[in-house]
Amino acid sequence: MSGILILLVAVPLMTAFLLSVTALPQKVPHTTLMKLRNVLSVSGMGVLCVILAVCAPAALSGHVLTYTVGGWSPFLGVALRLDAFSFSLVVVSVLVCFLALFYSIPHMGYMRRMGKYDAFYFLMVAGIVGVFLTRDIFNMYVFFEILSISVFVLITAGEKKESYKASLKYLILASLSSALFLFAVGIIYASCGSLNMDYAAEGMKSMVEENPELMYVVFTLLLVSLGVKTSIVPLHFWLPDAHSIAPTPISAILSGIILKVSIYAMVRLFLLCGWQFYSEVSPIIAYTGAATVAVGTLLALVQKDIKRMLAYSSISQIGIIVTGIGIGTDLALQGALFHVVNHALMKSGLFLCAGIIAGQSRTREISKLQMGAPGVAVSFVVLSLGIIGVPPLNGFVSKFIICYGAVQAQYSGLAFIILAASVLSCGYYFRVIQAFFKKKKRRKKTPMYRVSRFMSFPVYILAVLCVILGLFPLIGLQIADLALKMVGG
Amino acid sequence: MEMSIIVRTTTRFLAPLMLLFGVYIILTGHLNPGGGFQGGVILGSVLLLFYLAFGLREGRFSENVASLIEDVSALLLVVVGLLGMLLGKAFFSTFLENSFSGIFGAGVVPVINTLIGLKVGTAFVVLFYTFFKYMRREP
Amino acid sequence: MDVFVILAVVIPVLGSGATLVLPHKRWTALFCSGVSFGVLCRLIIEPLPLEFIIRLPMNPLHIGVFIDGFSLIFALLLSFLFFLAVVYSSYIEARRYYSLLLLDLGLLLLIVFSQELLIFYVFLEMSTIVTYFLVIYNETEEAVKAGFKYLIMNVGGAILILLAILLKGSSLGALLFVAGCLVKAGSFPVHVWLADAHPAAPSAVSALLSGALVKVGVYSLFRFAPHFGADLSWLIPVALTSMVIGVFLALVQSDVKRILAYSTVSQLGIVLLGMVLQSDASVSGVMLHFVNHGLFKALLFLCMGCVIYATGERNIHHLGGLHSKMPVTAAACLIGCLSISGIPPFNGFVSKSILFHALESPVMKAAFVITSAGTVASFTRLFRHTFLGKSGAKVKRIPRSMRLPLLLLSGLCILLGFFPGIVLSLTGYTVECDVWSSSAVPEVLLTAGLGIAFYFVGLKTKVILETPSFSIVDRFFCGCGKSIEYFSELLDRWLTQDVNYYAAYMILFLVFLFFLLSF
Amino acid sequence: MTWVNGITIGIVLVLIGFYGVMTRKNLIKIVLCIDIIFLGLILFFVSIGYVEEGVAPVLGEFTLFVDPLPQTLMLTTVVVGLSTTALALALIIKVYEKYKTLDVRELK
Repeated sequence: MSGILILLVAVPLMTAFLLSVTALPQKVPHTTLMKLRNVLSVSGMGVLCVILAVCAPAALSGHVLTYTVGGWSPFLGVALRLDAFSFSLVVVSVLVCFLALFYSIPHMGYMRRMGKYDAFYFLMVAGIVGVFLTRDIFNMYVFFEILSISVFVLITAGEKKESYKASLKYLILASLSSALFLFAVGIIYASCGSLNMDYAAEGMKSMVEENPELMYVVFTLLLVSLGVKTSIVPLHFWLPDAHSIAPTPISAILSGIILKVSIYAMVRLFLLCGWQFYSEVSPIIAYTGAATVAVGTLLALVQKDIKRMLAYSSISQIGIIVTGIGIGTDLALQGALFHVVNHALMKSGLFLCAGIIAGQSRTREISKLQMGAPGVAVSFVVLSLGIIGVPPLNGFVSKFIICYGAVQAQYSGLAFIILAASVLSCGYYFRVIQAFFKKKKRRKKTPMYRVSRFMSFPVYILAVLCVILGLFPLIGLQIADLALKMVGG
Repeated sequence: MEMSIIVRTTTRFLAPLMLLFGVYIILTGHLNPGGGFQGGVILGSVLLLFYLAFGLREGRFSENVASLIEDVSALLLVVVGLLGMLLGKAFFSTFLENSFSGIFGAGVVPVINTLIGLKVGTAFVVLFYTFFKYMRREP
Repeated sequence: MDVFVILAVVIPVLGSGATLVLPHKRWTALFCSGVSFGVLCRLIIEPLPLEFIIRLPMNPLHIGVFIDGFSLIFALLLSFLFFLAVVYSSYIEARRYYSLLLLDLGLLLLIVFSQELLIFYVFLEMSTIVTYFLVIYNETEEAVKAGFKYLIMNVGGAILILLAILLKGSSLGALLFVAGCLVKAGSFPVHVWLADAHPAAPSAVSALLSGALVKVGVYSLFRFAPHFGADLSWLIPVALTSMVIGVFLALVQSDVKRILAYSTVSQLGIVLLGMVLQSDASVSGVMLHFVNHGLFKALLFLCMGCVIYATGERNIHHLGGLHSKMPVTAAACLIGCLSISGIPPFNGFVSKSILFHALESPVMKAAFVITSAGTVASFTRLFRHTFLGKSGAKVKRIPRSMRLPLLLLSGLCILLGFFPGIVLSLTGYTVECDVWSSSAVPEVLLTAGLGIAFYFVGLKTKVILETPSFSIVDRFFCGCGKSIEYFSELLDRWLTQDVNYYAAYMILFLVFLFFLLSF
Repeated sequence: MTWVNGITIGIVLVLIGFYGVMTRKNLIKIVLCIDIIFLGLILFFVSIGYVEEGVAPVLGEFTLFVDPLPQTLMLTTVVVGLSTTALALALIIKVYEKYKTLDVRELK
């Protein structure tokens, strides 16, 4: 049964290669080619969902599926592992990628014909699923690279002038961060002899006693390298350009899922070096997280472009998650894990809504936006209420738990920052919502291009999911609690 | 814009040797240093040598064919990996090993190496083609 | 009997969904609010206090319902006012208006019935958001701006309450909770959103806003202050200033609705004062004034709504001489003005005199007298300028459904004037001092005379005519908003550099972290 | 001079690379410095597995052999470094085509 794990990574890879094969011959009449590619991509995702459904009962009931690739002993070889923590994140990412795929079928028609956009899309999905599953640090680095390279290409799918600049800036900073990550992996390997997380954990514990200096080096390297990928405050510079200029489905996945991948890696690796070392070091993570929340919210206040505003707001939300991780108590970690899932759903929904609305009002200026389809506007309101943390929705539940954990762990200053930030975020989100209500004379009767079902129905699903998770949060909280045990919390 | 006659004759003489050497590197990858990637690069460079020497006209080995081979070999690579699983062993495991020493001794490893070599070689060919297309476009 | 409570809450919430779907939306809205009001009346007979827990399936929070006399009265007032608002707003066609109204009713009832703090906060936040969408219903530039200010301050207040819940143990928690409730109640320092939200909202919504919603803050203070063990004595100066300042601001306003908004601020100051004193008489006075203020303030707002609907004019100087064209509205407005200024036969007189006798220190008595005199002055000015004097603007006919609530409310004002016992019997408090016989009546006449003297003195010295722009507090809040924006603009400009600096920041951060860790 | 070995030189190369990225203004030079960083890392990694008088563990009998694992890992890092650089250069071509400049200061 545990053989299925490798399929989780192999299936997207195969769909990627199949798609790049179909992208080639121009002789086949164009429309059938497009239909074929659509069918292929949707079925690829479908198979992925089926596999997840098959291994859902095992993962959710608490025991762990491991799989060693190539029959090598886990000490040397690459081991894959699926437990509640990685399972919940894989499910969320596959769901969001599936919905973004639906969104991109009509939206990016011209882009998919001529390029291997779909192939890179599925390479990215393989990279995401790969990072969530691997138990081997170096393999995590390789999947991170697969993920980043395919994202660099996907950012430029918009063929806009700034997209190349943004992608280049992201590439430079991301490759610097992976260099640091590799450096840390090297040190871990040199001191612990093995790259597998379980064996490395014992090595790290012994290392903490002998020379804590080396341990500090490894920790700072990991924090900075993953910090760049999660865009903590002093390292967040690439995020606004990359997220706002990328085409809508890609920016939805970028800020919804790919930030969470590095958060997942951060949780895994930090808890690797033992609980005692972690509690000694966690105040630093908490304070960096709080700084991220503050700076992210302040910068989001002044943005004129709706997507840039959403990008900055995901910086502040990531700050909240990092603060939750930094606080370190069980409750705060549980809240942080639940907020990871919530934010992934909410933020990708918001980006898809912003894409539709910006497309219909033909501008990305916040003040000039018009309410296109009422359904999309309502789901935009619901999702932004979730992000702000208004009670019935899931954002409130996880933010409240993190603040509650913060107060319990004598970090009440952090709770104050998080709540003050949510008031400010209410400010800039409602600046967008009120633009919908302002009566504006339509300049010329611009033909509102019809929002095809494919584009708006993912948004409705995400909004409904947020409301369900908000009204019945125990679903998410139990999984987060289970995940916490898996991580050794 | 072909090169001088000397370069053209030497390439005509050297190209098959380089191809042979590349194939050798790929096939004996598991015995002595070398392997799929390095051999593939050598195959790619053979084609580059041809273009430099004989001018940038697209021969029989056009870009579409190269890109097709690249994707097919990638697909086969994953399929071979999955084959290992069907036979009950783990993914990418060597399931054909037998007593022969030499090339066929290591079961599936040389197959994997050749596929990787093919993919990398054709990838380089496609890379060079795109650069030529870029250079040849009117400014 | 807990079925009735659930019924009273669930029907409006379901109704809000139904109005979006069913064809004749106004009738469904009427039906739902009417049924909810009826069910609550049915509850009067039940033995109070009522307590039970509703558990949600997969949700850690459980809704603990606790109903005693005070919350039942407040719930009755709420559902009655909402019913009248639905009857009144016949000229509004949009479906979302009715569904939002019903949703707001359901949420407010849940607030009134909730027992624990967290559940109270949850519904408070939801009702703030729903009211925001009601306030900006007119979609004019001014309405949207006022709505934005309303939202930011109320969400800020709610976040203060959330912080208080988190820091429940410490004394800071009590301070934050009281501050949050003050923001919600719109007392002096944070009354700014009240003054802007009322003129911008449709008249039925502004009637609800000042009649019921603003009282949620005071109610939550009454209900949850003991949880924090907070001594509210430091609130007295705040209540006094908001009483006096509210009245004087009301005196100088030109917009009709703004006058009523500022008078709400002062009336709430009175209620707050009574609440803080915690003596038996003052609490009974507070409860009575709660209901009375709800009734006559809603009456006044609806009258002004009719005036604005008929003449389309809001500025008090352009109105005049409407008594002949709109006799019903004029009569209702007269009753409202008299009862708010506490003239004997009406309900305002009863609760104000109870409160007056409950005050101890001379300072409070003086402030109370000044406030009621100021109220008399501002409402004579309001009535004189709109209904008496030369007949100016042409008048549009008011539909019958807008006149019905006026009659109902003025009837109730008179009824409660004569028999205040009806309300107080529910809460178990009794009306100690027999109001009619004692010295109350001459005192009231004295304050009324003082008020009218205020009015004429003000008229002579031209203070009342042109309105000095007295909005220091308003500029303070907009100012800090602008400064946050300016600071983040600065931050944004400073942070965008080129890639070299970003790489440099990365390395500096690395080195900084390492040194931070090793020492 | 016992501490001058593969590891320290690798670290020095990484630092040189970082210095280059921080100070150079031309985009192509920045990409090249990133390559230097990756080369430094590969040297650092390979020299981790170094064993005195070790022999490469390929065919033939041997007792003391150099740890092969870092070398296999470095195969992948080489490929990753190559593809990142190729992508970066392609992007630089496009940036030059659109912005007509390679100086970092203009690309705020």
